[in-house]
Amino acid sequence: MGDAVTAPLALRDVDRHFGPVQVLHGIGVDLRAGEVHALIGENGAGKSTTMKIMCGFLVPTGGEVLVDGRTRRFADQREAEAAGIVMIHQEFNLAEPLTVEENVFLGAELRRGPLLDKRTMRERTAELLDRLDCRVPPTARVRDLSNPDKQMVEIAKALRQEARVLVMDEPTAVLTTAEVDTLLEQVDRLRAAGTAILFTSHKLGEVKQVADRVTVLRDGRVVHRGPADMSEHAMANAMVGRDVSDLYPAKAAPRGEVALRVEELDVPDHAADVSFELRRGEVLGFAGLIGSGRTEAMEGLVGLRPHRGRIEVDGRSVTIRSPRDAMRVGMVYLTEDRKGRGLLLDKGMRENLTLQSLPDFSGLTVDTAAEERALDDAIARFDVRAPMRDVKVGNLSGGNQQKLLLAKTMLADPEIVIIDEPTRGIDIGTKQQIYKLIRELADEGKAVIVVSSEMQEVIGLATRVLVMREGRIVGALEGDQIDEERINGLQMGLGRAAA
Amino acid sequence: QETQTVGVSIPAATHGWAGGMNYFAQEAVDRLEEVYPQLDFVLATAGDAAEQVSDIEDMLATRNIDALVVLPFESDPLTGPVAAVADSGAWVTVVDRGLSQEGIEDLYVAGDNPGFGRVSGEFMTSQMPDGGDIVVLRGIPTTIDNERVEGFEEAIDGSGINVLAMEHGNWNRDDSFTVMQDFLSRYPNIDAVWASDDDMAIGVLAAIEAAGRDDVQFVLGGAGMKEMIARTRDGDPMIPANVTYPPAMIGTAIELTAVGLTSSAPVSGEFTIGSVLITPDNAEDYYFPDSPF
Amino acid sequence: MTGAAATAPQRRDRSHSLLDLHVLGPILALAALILLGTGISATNESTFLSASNISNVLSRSAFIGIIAVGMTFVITAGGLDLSVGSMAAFIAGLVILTMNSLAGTVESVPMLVLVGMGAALSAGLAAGAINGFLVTNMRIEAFIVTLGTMGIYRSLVTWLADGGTLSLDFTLRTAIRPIYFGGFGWLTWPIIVFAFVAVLGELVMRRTAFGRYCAAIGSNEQVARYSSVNVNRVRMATYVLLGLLVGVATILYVPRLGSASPTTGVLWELEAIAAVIIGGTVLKGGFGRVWGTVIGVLILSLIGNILNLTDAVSPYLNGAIQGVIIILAVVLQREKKAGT
Amino acid sequence: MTGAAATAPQRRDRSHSLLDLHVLGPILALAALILLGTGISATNESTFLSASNISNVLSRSAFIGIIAVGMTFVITAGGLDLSVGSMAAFIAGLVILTMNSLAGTVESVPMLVLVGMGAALSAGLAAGAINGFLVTNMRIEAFIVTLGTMGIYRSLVTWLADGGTLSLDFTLRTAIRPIYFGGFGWLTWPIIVFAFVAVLGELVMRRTAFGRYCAAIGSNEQVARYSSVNVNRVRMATYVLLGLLVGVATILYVPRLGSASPTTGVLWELEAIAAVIIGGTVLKGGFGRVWGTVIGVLILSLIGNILNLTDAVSPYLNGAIQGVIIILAVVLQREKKAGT
Ligand SMILES: Nc1ncnc2c1ncn2[C@@H]1O[C@H](COP(=O)(O)OP(=O)(O)OP(=O)(O)O)[C@@H](O)[C@H]1O
Ligand SMILES: Nc1ncnc2c1ncn2[C@@H]1O[C@H](COP(=O)(O)OP(=O)(O)OP(=O)(O)O)[C@@H](O)[C@H]1O
Ligand SMILES: [Mg+2]
Ligand SMILES: [Mg+2]
Repeated sequence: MGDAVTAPLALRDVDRHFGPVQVLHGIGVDLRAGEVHALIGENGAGKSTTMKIMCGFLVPTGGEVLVDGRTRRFADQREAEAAGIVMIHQEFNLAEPLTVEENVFLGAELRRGPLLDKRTMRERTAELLDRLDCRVPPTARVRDLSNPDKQMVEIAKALRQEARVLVMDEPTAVLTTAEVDTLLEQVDRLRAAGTAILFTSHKLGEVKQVADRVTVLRDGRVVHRGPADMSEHAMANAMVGRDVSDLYPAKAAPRGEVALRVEELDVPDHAADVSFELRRGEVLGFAGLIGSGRTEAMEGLVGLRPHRGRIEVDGRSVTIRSPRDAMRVGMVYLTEDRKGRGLLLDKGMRENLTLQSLPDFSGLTVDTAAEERALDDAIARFDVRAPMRDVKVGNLSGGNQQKLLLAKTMLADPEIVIIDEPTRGIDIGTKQQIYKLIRELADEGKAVIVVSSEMQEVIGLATRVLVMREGRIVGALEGDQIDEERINGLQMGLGRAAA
Repeated sequence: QETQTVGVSIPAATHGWAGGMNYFAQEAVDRLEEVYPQLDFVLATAGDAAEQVSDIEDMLATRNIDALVVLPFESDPLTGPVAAVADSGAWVTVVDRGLSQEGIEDLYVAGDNPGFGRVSGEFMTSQMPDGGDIVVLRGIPTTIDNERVEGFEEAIDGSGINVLAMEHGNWNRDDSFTVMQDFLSRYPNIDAVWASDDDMAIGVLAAIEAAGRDDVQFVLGGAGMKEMIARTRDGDPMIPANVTYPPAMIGTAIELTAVGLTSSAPVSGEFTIGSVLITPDNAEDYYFPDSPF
Repeated sequence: MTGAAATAPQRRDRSHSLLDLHVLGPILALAALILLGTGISATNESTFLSASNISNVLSRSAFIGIIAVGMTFVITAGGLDLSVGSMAAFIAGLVILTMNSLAGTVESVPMLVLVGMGAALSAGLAAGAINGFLVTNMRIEAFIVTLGTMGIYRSLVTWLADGGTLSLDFTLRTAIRPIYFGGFGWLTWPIIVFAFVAVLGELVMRRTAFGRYCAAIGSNEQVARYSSVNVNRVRMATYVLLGLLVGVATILYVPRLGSASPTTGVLWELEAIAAVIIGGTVLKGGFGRVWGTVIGVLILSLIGNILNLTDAVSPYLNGAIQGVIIILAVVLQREKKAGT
Repeated sequence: MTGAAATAPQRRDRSHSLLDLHVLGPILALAALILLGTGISATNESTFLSASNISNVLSRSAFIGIIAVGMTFVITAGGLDLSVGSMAAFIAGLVILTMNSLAGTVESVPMLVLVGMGAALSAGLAAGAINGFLVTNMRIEAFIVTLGTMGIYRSLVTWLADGGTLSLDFTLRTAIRPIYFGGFGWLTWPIIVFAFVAVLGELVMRRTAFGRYCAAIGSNEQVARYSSVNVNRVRMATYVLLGLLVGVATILYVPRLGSASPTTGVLWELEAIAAVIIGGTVLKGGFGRVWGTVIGVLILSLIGNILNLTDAVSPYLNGAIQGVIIILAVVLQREKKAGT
């Protein structure tokens, strides 16, 4: 594609303020038909804001949006959509009580006369999901879906619209490797069909794999623009502005006593016969495909779901019926669903940070000064970047929300930490810091479980890996055994390693 | 002997007088069920006219009633349904308020709302021959209340009595207390109060007492609540009189209906239970210590 | 895409049994009530299952029922309307005044009836639009808007009636009585209209884009907005629809009693909302079920009817029995749901 | 971490102007009403700003006010309670019966009064716990639970009073009158208790973990649950607190007229909820403001007071004026918010 073709969608010198804070400074991007353009940058760099401006969800405070070379001011997203511009949001944008089909066709229902043509919509939804290798029935309620499935529904919804311009804000953050591949196949297909695609991801491997051109943002400014032939390392450095190497810290051999022993844990309908031991100083990885029941098993373990089985903490048998019970024995779980279960989006950072450990901050009344100090610490330790200190958490960038969630969990000072998808949506620079932090926790003698769908993460962090499949542990890997091939084989049911 | 069913349909106990009426209805039903084993009673209370119509429909459709005693919530809406009962051949007794059409009922035990207002007004004029400033508390906005107030206004017309203000106290102690407090704030001098109901009179008296005002010479309630009659009898200067509107009339009506059904005694016709002025002289005759009202 | 397709979990079919129990909840409660009624009427000579009793119960359910169908849409879309009872009273008053005042000039009774119906529908539409406007355009909490208009309409009807009762001209009343009492045998007009509204409502809720938009808005306004749904227009439409249905209910109400007073329609709003919730619609919005509402209305009417069958309970305690049954009806439903 | 300090946001640099206007909303509405009252009382000889009138208005606001403070917690935590009015009536009836029945045996009046207070508080606690149990443990929609208990308590008090009025023994009544009418001059006990409850409520809402938890649960129950908050216990506590405060309100109510009847406390629930919403608490939960509620209560009482001070409007239209002012009070607040 040459420059002869006018860009179907472009930004020129776009600024954007939120109140007194300017988050975008003179952004210029242009998308070309039949090309995948990657927008990368640290958390809070302004990627989502840029994308929202392109798709009419936000108006720029300066500069202009060009459609086919002509200046357009979208009054709202509907006008952008009418111009063939469609966006997949970073956060789920689905009506939970509605079914998959209802969500996919929301706002663009097919009708026969005055009535809905449900059959055709269902068929088309099924087709779209099939294309994404997603096995969810169109009549399932979105509320009942797992995160990856929800993301697939989002993508199906966007594909349904046959857009000229498709803007995807971290579509792969909640997907597992296999699903990412499916998605990227679809991206290839759309590119071939002439769609202009803007894509963002913190997984630079994907960027490398799919993008034709790259724009790098830092602190709301474009710092690099060019073809995607740069190395991942170069991308990372451009984003962060310093040299990022050695993403994963060195592993230390687990020492310590058994901190947690789980025997025959059953979470009805989701996981069965889950048994394992966790030592102090150990980072235990849980790998598996979607629906393998890792999340549910962990939720059962901390009392968020009804469960059966024996649990011992530090050699003492304990009964855990609620997260409170779990916290009492020093065990804390960090949810994979930061928006729905992790953070109060309409509250500030301080309230969110201390919600779990509030008893530590309150005698008769809550000690707000101590809370503020804790917030200072958290901001420094986890590099939370907020436009203003009293911002509503819902207005933080996705990655910064995740950092706050981590900070909230760590504030409870747990002995046993269960982290579900710890770095979902976190930029590579911060990822490095979080990995270091997990390492440090282990070094301090805490016991850590990392549930992650990013195989590299499991491999890079864990001293031992358990692989789950269909609600059961199908294998354990240790030391040098931990590699992509073995994990893949196990999680797909191709082999069984001795536990 | 075959059992016969008597339906009794009355408004629910949403204010003091209605409460008394509910009590007397229940009491009459309990008593008469003992006396007349061959009679079966159905008592239904309704919160509004539509519900009362439903009750009457139910009695006709499911209980096949042989007689109906009804105290209509409102006259107009009840006329058709009660006529339907009469058409089914059942005996109909209407209490307190007449229906909009004549000749439907077999027995009419009537209260006299305009008369209630008139008697009250006449007492006011007799107490204040030189006129004076009064305030008036009205009941729940209904035709009954309108009739009473009209009767009262006619009676004081030209007497020099000046009505400073009227507000709805809804036949409710709390509401009348509030309204009276505000009247007392608003008017530095009030000679007397027509509370038009004993429940409202209680609220009014409490407000006056709390304000420590001595310009108000007396309060005239109504309907003959036993505590108030006792105070009149005992010569309480604040409550020099009362005007009857006996809730017990429902009991009388039920009893007469029972007699009419079970015997050949002629009980049809019209009985008007007039409103009587109670003063310390005759208070003893109207004091029924066992009544709840 | 390697072998993922093979190992990915199969298209999961939700286990239907649990869902069904949730669906069955209100139906079970209704069935239990009907059994209770039949049982009671067997012990005395009353006739609970007679055509005339059933016809009575269904006919009188029609007012609340029709309103509750509209309320289902409002609640599904995350709204609330407390004003429907006094709105009905006010519209009834207006209709009566209109018909009375025209009775002198317009000769033809059918013409007059049509004018009355027109008045009811347009007043309902206007009242609904006012509520809708205040909620959507002025962005005031629906609870406050409709609490306010509830007071306003109630006052207006009291004022129109001068504190007393507004009554339809006697001749007119006889002429329009068949609108409530007529029909095909026990199948009276109110029953027919209610059935029609209910079926249509269910259709609209389940089979039209409008129904979907209501659920979407109620579950997450932002999502609906991001999906190109005109949130304000849909929300407005729910209030207007409800207003219209209040108008329809009034058309059936006026012929029944031929009058309107300050006590007309008191607490209908609570009854309508209760019916909606008993039927399984979620009070906070996002999920609505018109047929459930119909069952909810029937449950509420039957409670009153059954209490009239027996002297076993003091009339003072009717309200308590009603309360217990309402809670039980919902427990039945929730207990099953708890299984999920 | 490296550049964190540099990019970390500065402390507190909120733009106060917008926030303040939203906060000012209810206060402005209250001020406007006071001005209106003063204006009206200037045109006739009434004394709106007199100590006695102010004392009257404040004292009588106390019942609803104390209940509304409790309601603020329930609503903030995403709940609702429609039963408070009839709960108050029922408790008042219980207290009167208890005191009357003990009057024969217990000699000391202070002792009796204490027993009465104890009865009110424990009944309130129990009633609140029942609502809470049904909502949390049985997981029934709060609207339905409290609609049910509303009917139940109303029926029970009607039944206790045999449809009529329950009255306190005359000597007892005189003895306890000062609980309502006494105090320090115009500063009567109800005002003192109301102020105390309000200040304490504001403190609890803003400064304690409990208040935080209420807001968290109302904002997103799942998040609260995942954050180790004992959701059921907190929610239960809001209902119990409300029940207790209904008990407190009853302790002040009974001495006023010494009676309870089926009409006691009718519509208090609506008034309390309206006060809460006017005060800026969000009906769907997640954000609550006790001081706003206090202002809401005062606004509602003042409307009635002012209408009683003037003949300008027909008493039939009082309800309409009330409705308009309620809506306006909230418009004032929302208009400003729209600016954000
Ligand atoms: N509505 C809003 N109000 C105030 N600040 C906002 C709002 N929306 C975004 N911001 C701020 O703008 C900045 C850019 O956010 P944006 O979401 O664009 O980041 P991002 O590059 O997408 O980050 P991430 O990788 O974490 O998703 C952040 O500091 C964010 O807090
Ligand atoms: N037996 C089952 N019946 C019905 N639904 C199931 C069953 N097993 C799993 N699911 C659904 O599949 C989803 C499983 O996702 P879950 O989050 O447990 O998987 P995971 O292993 O944690 O993977 P990830 O975290 O990557 O999603 C759940 O949302 C659950 O509703
Ligand atoms: Mg983003
Ligand atoms: Mg998971």
